[in-house]
Amino acid sequence: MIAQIISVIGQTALVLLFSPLITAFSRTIKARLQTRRGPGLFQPYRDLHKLLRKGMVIPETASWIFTATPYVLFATTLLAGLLIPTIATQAPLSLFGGVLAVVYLLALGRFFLALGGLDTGSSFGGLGSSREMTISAIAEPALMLAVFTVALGAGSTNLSSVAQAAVGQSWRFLSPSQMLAFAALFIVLIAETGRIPVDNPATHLELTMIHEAMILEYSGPCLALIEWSASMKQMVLMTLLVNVFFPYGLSADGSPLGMLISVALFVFKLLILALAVVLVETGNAKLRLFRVPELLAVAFVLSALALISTFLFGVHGG
Amino acid sequence: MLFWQDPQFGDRMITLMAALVLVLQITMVAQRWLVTNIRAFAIQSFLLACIANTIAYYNGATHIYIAAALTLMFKAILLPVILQRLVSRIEIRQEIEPFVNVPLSVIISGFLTLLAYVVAEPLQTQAALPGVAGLGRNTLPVAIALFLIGFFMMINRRKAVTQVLALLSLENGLFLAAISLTYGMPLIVELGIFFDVLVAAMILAILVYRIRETFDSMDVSRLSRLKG
Amino acid sequence: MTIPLLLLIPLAASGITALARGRRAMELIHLFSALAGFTAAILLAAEVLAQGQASWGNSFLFADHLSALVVLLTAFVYLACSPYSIGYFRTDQINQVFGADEDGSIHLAKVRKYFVLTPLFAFSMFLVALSNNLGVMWVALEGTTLASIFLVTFYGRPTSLEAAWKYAMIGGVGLSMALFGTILTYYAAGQVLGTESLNALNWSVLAGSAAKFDHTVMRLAFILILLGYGTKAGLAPMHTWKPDAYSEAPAPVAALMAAAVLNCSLYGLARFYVLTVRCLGPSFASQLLILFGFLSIAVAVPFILVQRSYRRLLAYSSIDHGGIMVLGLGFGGALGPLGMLLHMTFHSITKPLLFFCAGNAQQHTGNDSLRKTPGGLLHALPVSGPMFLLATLAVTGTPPFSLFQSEFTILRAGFAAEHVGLSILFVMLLVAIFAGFFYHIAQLVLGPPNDSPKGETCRWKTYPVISLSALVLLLGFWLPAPLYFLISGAARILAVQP
Amino acid sequence: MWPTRELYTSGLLVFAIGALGGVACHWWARTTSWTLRLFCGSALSGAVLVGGAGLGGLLNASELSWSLPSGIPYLNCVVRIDPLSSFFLLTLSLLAASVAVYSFGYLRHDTAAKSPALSCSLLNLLLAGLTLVFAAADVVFFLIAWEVMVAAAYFLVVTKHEAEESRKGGLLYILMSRSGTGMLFIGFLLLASAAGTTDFRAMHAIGGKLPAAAGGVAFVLLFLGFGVKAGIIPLHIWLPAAHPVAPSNISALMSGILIKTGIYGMARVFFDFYGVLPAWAGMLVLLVGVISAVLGVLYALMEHDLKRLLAYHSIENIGIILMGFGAALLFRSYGHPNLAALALIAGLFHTLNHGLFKCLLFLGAGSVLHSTHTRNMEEMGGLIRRMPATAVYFLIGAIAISGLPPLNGFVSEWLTYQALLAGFGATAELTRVAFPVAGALLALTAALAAACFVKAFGITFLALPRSQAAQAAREVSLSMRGGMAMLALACLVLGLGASWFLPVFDPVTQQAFGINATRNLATGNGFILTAGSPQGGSVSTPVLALMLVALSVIPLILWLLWGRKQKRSIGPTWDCGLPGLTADNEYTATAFSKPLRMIFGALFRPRREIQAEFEVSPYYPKAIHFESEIQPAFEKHFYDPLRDRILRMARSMRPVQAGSVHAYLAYIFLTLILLLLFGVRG
Repeated sequence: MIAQIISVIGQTALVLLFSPLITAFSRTIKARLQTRRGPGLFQPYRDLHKLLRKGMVIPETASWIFTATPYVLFATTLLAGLLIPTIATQAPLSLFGGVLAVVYLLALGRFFLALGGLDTGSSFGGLGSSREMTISAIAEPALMLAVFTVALGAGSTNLSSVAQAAVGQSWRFLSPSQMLAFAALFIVLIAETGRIPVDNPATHLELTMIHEAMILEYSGPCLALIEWSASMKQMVLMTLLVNVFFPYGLSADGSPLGMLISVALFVFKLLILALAVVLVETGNAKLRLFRVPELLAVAFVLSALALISTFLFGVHGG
Repeated sequence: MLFWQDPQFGDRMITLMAALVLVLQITMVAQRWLVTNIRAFAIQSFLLACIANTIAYYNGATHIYIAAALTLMFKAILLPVILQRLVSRIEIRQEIEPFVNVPLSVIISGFLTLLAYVVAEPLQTQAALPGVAGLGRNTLPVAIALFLIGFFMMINRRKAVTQVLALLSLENGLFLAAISLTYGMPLIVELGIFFDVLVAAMILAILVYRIRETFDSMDVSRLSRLKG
Repeated sequence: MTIPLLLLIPLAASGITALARGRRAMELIHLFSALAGFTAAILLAAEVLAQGQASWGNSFLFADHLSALVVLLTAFVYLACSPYSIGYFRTDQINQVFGADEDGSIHLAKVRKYFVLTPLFAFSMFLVALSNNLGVMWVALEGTTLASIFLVTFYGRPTSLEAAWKYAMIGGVGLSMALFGTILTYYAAGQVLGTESLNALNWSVLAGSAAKFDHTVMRLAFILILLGYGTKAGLAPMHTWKPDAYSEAPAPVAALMAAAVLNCSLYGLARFYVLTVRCLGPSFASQLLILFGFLSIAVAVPFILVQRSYRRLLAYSSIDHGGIMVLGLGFGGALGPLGMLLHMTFHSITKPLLFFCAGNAQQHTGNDSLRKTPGGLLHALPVSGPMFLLATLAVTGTPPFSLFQSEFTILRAGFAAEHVGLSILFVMLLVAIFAGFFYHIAQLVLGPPNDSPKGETCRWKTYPVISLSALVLLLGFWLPAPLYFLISGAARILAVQP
Repeated sequence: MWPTRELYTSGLLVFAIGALGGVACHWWARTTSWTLRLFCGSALSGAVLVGGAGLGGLLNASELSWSLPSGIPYLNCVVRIDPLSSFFLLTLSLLAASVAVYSFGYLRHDTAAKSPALSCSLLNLLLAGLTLVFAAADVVFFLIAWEVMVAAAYFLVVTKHEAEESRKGGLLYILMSRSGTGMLFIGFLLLASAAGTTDFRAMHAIGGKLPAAAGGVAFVLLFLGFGVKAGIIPLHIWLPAAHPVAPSNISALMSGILIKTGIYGMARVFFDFYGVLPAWAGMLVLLVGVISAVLGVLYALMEHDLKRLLAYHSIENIGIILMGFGAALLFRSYGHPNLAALALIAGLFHTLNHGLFKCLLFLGAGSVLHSTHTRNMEEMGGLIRRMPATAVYFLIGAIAISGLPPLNGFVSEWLTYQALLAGFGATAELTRVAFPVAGALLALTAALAAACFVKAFGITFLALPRSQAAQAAREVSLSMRGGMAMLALACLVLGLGASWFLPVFDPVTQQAFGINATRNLATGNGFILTAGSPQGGSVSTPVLALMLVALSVIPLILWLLWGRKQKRSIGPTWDCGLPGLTADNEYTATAFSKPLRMIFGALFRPRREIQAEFEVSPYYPKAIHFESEIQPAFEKHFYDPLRDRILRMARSMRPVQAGSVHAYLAYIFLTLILLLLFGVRG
């Protein structure tokens, strides 16, 4: 029981504290690739600290939904983070919700975020909400199909079980179904976290904004929570990707040494993935909004292919 | 035994008269003049009365005499007279304008007669009713032919009066069947039928008259406002 | 003694009405005769239920369950029509449909015609059901036509004349065929029984020995009877006079024709059906009945779907229901005739309601067009409007209304007789009929109020509608046991084994 | 001994009294708030009694049947309360009770309903019909109850028959219904002819006794027949036409429970009348479910009529339920009763859940309509300030229907996912691929539903009012809020307490497959819901909810640490420098769904028309007229041509009756000739 509580607190701390770092890392690498210096790895922490201490302006048109949204978003994203295995195969709350719960918790947060966008009454908010809901909706089948393909291999939707099953089989990720599912999930990751070519988190250009348009009216602590949640969401999805497909180093027994190795490996894997995302971001231009479905359709086809190759080559063998 | 008491003779006579009736029916089909038509109908009815009498005589069935008398009175005399007076009173054109031209009508009548024979053929071999002289059993095809041709005439005639006439000649076929097959229906039925036919004829006459009044025409093919 | 009484009542009513002076006296006599007739019919039904059958005058008149049922239904329709007709013609006078009529003499003459002819009409219908002799039955059926022709021309419009002419011509040909069939049956019977006895055409005698009749003659006879009485019942393709006559006759007359004459003609057909099945076995008659029943239902469909007049709509519904009854008889077995007779009973109670509602609507708007009437009848006629819709649901066989039960019984008979494909088609046609019928009537009844004045002025017109609606609704949940015994007894007569 | 039988009968009686009393009051024009209270009270107490009966049936777990007194000699009014019936009776009672509470305030203030007494009467009649439908155990009796229900609903739909839309909706409803009933006629009769009786009790697993072809035909007909009522695509067209025009309390009942009679019928047929069905049957149901779900939600997204939007969502949810049923059928075909039970439970639980939140949403929409007098979302907005309670209830409903945790919609969708996932391992060949694909499409459906309800809630309740009517809206009366509160509470309770509730389905699965499935579905003192197998997925809504609350403490602490002293100020929304933000600046419902309209353009085939009026230069338009609509594919490509073809054929028959007496005589003549030629010789 105590161990359970400790692991919950530990993972909470990990998700809370580590997630801005990934964002910072991505930004820095991206800046470097663009031959800029970048703001440094601690800039997100400084931003959050500053925002949390600021006052805030609430639009006169907004209702309680507007103010409640950051809290809901924060809580759901964080909770989703507690359901995925990060450094140990056994995620602290994995028994209380599997991958479906993760996806739906994120959806709950998004639901409120979109409502918050609409609540301001400005056309930017509505624009952002509309696009956000659209893109997440069409990303959903690809995400789910890929997740299912993985879950079928493990015979469970519980992420800890999935990770455990993956740990047991070395070189499993080389099977075609796993590769295809990974590729599909990678595209979904880019869409869900709002990266180029789907969305550009650094822009405030009204024609292309998605995420930023929704949160245009937020300021102060609310904005801090939202930014923080965005980082956490990114980390949650990335963790999902790396630990499901490359579960190497996940500690199964919880020994201190194992933990240490797995932390190091976990950080390493995440940073590699972040690097991959940044490379994609840098190598591509932003797509027109109505080209995004095509990208996500590719993701869906990939995950469907993954499923079919599971069917063709068998759940475990392939 | 006198020759007219021989049932064989009666049978011949009946066959002959039935044939004449049929010929008259076809004549009506071929005829173009209304008054001639009415007269042909009168003669046809008269011949039917004669057939009825003959059968009554040979079978000693008194109630057929009544039927014969009624036929003679109403169909051969009264109805033709009424119709003729109606025709002269409402001054309709005398010529019948059939839908199908005369030669074709006659050919169709021929086919209908043939059909009647085909239909009645299996009945020809039947035994006569027990206890009566087997007279005029072969008149059933004639009766059916009368019926069919009468029916055809109803379809082929434009004027209200001619349709009534066709209906009446069609009923003559029934009468022939009734007396030759079954030697008359039970008397009460017979009387009832006559009463009905009489009332029907009167009603039809009234209707004809009112159609003439209302539409200024006897052409019932123009009565087509009620559709769908 | 109830049998002659039953026949005497309408005859006497007709005679007295002919001599009566004022309108009120005629109305009173009419009402009284209808009541007395219905009472007598109930007494007859009770007698039949108690003793199995009733007869009078050396079996000249004869009633078994089937006759008693038809008599009861006829008397009922007559009873339902009588108060309604009073209100109907009073409204006619108010509306001045017969033109300027200062002292009311024209109207009185017209109304006298109705009050004299209708009891005669009823008399012939009673006689159809009560006569044992098939020839007399034919005479009586012809009598119904004769009595009703001048009721069809009642309004003296050119169209009513046209309708009457078609009615007379087609009816005349039809009944001639029926007579031919009757003669042939007599012939077939005579071969077996001899012509000596007057009873040779008595059904009760024929039914006993029909098995020995000549097959070819009976075949021919049944074809002619089917076409003949089918014409009178309005089976397709002999149905063509129906829409014309029903739409031109005054509403109570149309109700009598649709609900009562139909039963009488089918009654005649059923009597011959029994003889034919006894003689030839079930398949010949069944096939023909199914063919014509089905054709009737099918023919009604397009005309119900695309229809401009609601009176004609009701006529096509009548054709459809005649077809359903014949189909039930054709399906045979134990359930088919039961379904047919249940259907006959329920139809006789529902149809008048429909005609009354239609009549009220027509008198209110002055036409029976489905196109000219802008809808919203509900506002103008707060009783007849909604009841029209209710009656429409009832007559299209919507549960809980009773016609559903009978249609379902017939459908079960169809499945029992392994006519599965036909039954499926039957259901499809029923759905199509419902669609057309309900669409038209809903368009008529519902909708925003228009500027026409509020109707329902005459209680004589609304009370029959209300009481019949209550009865129709009640029948959906409660069928009196004696009535059911009567119906099932009658069905046993028709469920013959060869 | 629980008096199930007495409760049921008295409930029915109370409804009947309410129905008759309402008519009587209408007739004598004595409608006061007192009578209204009486008749809504009868609906409420009837609902409670029937609920008691349903509870009794589930507790008793064995079936109980008896005959109601029948006035018709050949009609056996058998009533049977078995677990399946009980479950639906329970659902009915929950919804009916809250609708009854809501109706009191709704009918009292609804100016459009001319006769509240008549509406009450029909409401009671509808409830009586529903009560009978769920328990009738004889084909004829069932069909009678069925059509009583349809008729009552029809008359309720056309309450406001002065409006063309209302008449059309009603007509479409009753015509489609009737076509469905026709299919039921044949399907039932095929089954009954195999059973030799129309009694349901003798028809258990009777489908197997029919020849394969007949059994298949009966199955398809019954599926489609009940499908019309349930609103499966492509038989759904009446739903978006009829539900919006009905009074809102009735829309709620229609979407909540009336269309569930179709589901009840399917459950009865699939799991009672048929034994093991061939795999194609399950595939058919699954396929129809998927299509209905996806297309239903896509059409819903395109609506800006609040009630039509909800109606399309009913189609979607019926699809989700059918996914469960289809999976259950397939599992049974492949011999996995445990999984079949899981899928059936998923379907049935979603039936209940959808009933609850859809009823809630319709009541919410009714309240909005009641206050703003419009169903057009483009004229709403800002209602959260004016109708705060309604907004909260609607939000709860919206979260639940979007399948978001921790409410009840999430739980049943989660169960459906689990069932679908299990299908891959449990079936063979192509069938196994269908399952995950169906799951992915379920995910798409759920995500689109969430998008749709962001729109529905956001455009309706948030930001600035878009019209005078929305500006003037006021919160609805206490009883209306009470009705909604009951349902919102039920959504919450069933969401959090799902694992304790699920044993309710044990008798049902016992009846259908002979097993008690829910024993495996809950672990950890019932706190955790599992997919039935130890290594399968698990979820715990209470823990998730608890954790959500606990985790919100973190930002609160942060705020207490730093932000507490900072000032919160209210300011205008950024308006791009234009003078003042007005409702014109707001995103509209149409705009919100525009991206999806374009993405699924192949399906919607949108048409738009822009007309600009300008005075000086085309760059400065004075007014722009914008019109956009989507093509209702099924209406346009199937139903309209079908109707036109039928009418054209009917019209082409008119010359048959062209008025010529000669032609009429010729018909008879030809018939006679033909019969003489072919009939006489035999």
